[in-house]
Formats: sequence, structure tokens, C-alpha cells
Amino acid sequence: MFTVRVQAGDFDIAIEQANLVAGSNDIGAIVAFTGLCRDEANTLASLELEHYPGMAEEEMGRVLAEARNRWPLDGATLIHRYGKIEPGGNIVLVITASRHRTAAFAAAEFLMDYLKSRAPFWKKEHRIDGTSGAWVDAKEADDRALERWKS
Amino acid sequence: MFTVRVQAGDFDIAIEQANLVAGSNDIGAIVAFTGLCRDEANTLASLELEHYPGMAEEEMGRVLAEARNRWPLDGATLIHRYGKIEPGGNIVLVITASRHRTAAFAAAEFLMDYLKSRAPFWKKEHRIDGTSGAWVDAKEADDRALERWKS
Amino acid sequence: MIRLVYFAWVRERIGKPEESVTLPAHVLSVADLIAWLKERGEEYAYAFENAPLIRTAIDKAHVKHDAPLTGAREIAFFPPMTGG
Amino acid sequence: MIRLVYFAWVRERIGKPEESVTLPAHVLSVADLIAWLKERGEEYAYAFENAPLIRTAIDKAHVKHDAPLTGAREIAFFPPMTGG
Repeated sequence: MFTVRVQAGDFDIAIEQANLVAGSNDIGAIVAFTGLCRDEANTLASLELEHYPGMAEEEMGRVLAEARNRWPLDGATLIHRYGKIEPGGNIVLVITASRHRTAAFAAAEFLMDYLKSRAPFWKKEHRIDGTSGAWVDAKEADDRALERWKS
Repeated sequence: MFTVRVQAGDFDIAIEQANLVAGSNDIGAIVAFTGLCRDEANTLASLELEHYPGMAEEEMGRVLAEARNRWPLDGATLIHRYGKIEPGGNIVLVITASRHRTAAFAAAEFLMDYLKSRAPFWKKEHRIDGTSGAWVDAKEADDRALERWKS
Repeated sequence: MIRLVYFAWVRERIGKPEESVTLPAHVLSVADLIAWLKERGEEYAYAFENAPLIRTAIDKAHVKHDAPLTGAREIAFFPPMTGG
Repeated sequence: MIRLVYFAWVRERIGKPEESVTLPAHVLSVADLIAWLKERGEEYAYAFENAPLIRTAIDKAHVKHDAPLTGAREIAFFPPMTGG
């Protein structure tokens, strides 16, 4: 099963994994990436995630189609949240299922690299002191991460 | 938190992830690998996993220590089951948590490659027709997977 | 009429999330459209002050600044994405 | 006395999961021990027929066949591992 969802509410990784493999006996490997709201400096009240409704789902679908072209996946689930998310909260979930672990690992990492730089989401910081912080800057590291898939 | 467990009972990935990140706000990325009992030919009643009690835990601990030497991990959980496991059932869980996704992905893949070839577990097939099948052969692919970490 | 939508700090700088505009005949590409918008007021000039940085989508698919606007119904402008 | 433990098809071929033995003075390494065991009966000869394939642990840590037995309390023999 292949699923793409954009939602405000939280997700449960156990339920998503169970749905992904339900009825299948030939999946040997599942890789699940969870991206969390991080607050190293202890100044963050929440991250607010803005998104482009419609395009977010479409772009995630295109990235997933590209992953399926490259690796033999038996299933995948992509969930991205929007709205305000507190430190420690879930932001994104990518699950890949395959007969073998190498494909599941590679596809999950590819999906995350591409979601980061192609899915239309933007993070704004809200601080504990009540001020609205800056928009999070896109990282050069994320663009560099893309380069390795282009060989 | 760093945890190694060898157990007969099942595990719940959501609970394990929650325990791993509890009380921490600086973990941005969690990668979870789940290895499942696979039955492509529809002939398998169960896999029976034999293990070397004591050494299994020690060896998993040594593999985890090596992963911590190589990548900046904020936490990791390694669980390996033993006993009879039916098709679709969970066999192994590896969770890695880090500030950044690259380290979490690499460490999880490293841990799986090393657990496969160093943790003292052996799989025997039990068939639906009541016969006791063969011991599962170690795969050359698993030995080759190790080579990439030796550079 | 063509629909323009803005996100994140592009939206904040322009001061609205969307608008509909009638394009002059000489606006043929995304780059033309950005140049035309920058003439419309300070808020647009501010939003597009570093134009090469701004990402664009036509009808919900990423395009480059040399993309033609032919047939476009919705054009989106936004900063580099920071999801995931 | 030293404790020997066997797993998977090594255990099945030998017909027991463990035993305690007193080693002759000339048995100094894992390879010596395998050679000595193979002389003890058909079941051992069968278990170790392809000796280089068999993995060994001394006191719950992997070792190679040239490892000395000095100080060993428990020596394990088993096929290549297939966990994970």
C-alpha cells in the first residue's frame, strides 16, 4: 500500500506500520523515519508549519513515484503535519517496506532528502518569550544531500 | 537512552520510540528498522529463532558501542526476539535517535548489518505441512554488506 | 485573469496570501512576471529583492524562472522549503 | 574442565547442547580443539566436516580458529549467524 497524507493531527507509527504491512507476508524490512520538532536552546514555544495545500500532497506523490522507480518497494507511507507543533512533537513520518533492507533504507533516505527540499512546507519559530521568531532558513546541507542521488 | 534487549515476546515500536526520546527536546531524527518474518512461498508455519543467551546481549552491546563511536547518537534501542515467530511477525527492532537524520540513518543501517552477521541467532524453518525445514543459510549479501563499513 | 499565491515570508512581505491579476501581453515567463510584480509597489520589491532565491510553482508543480506562463492558472511564489 | 556449548545445526549434529571436557595438554588453540573433537566420534566429525565454516566464541566473544584457549571457561561452536 502506498499512502501520502498532509494533516494537522499527530500520527501513531505503530498503527501506520501495521496498516502498511496488513495482509502481506513477503515484506521482510520496514524502515521508518520520524522527524521531530527540536529545541536545543530551550527558547522555542513551537514551530508553525505553513504549507501549500494541494501542491504538498502532489509533490509528495511525485517524490514517492520517483522512489518506486528506483527501488522495489512493497509499500510506503508519507505523512507530513502542518500547524503549530511543540518541541518533541512529530513533524514528518516516512515508512518504506521492502523484501530486503537495503532497498528500504535507501528509499527512506531518498524520500526524506527530497521531501526536505521539494515539499512545499515552511517552518516559523515561535519563542517562549512570546515573540514570533524568524522563518527557519533552508540548509545548504539539505541541498548537498540531494546531490548524491544524481549519479 | 541506550537499550539492548533479547526477548521472546513481541515489541511495540510506538512505545519503544516514546521511551527513547522521553524528556529530550534535542532529538530531531529517529530511524527505526523493523525486521519481519517473511514467507514468499506460502509454505512457512513459523521461523524458530535459537540464540546464545548472554552472548546475544553482549554482542549486541558491543555492536552498539561501535556505532556510538562512529556517529553522534542521542539514543538507540536494539531488540531481538527468539523462539517461534509466525509469518508477518516481528523479529528485530533497531531504533537510532540523533540531532540529524544522516547520522540516524547510517547508524541504523550499520547496526543491522552487524547484528545480522555477529549477533548469535539462528533461524530454522517450520513448514505448514508439519515438516521441520532447513536451517536458514547465511547470505553472502550480508557479508558483503559489512565490507562498506571497513573503509 | 491569473491567480497568484504567496507563502511564508514572501506572503508576509507582500501582505496578502493571494490575488488575481491580468497580465500584460509582454509578460511571458516567470522571470517577466517577477520583474512586472516588482514594479507594482514597495512590498513586491521587498519580497522579490533577491529574486533568484524565490521558488515558483505553476499549477502546483515546481518550475524554474525561465518557464513560460502559457496556460497557467495558478502561480505560486515562496522561499526555499524547510519542511521535513 | 572446560565447558563446550553448541548451537543450531552444530548442536543437532553433535546431539547435545553442551558438555564439559578435560582437554589434553597439546590442545592449545581453537583449531587444536576442533581437530581433537573430530576424533571423538562420527557425530563430531559430521558437525565439523567443513571446519573453516564453523564459528567460535570464547567466553561469549567471537574469536578466530587460531585463538589460544588460555583461561577459557566456555567455548561455543555454531554455524554462521542468521539473525536480524
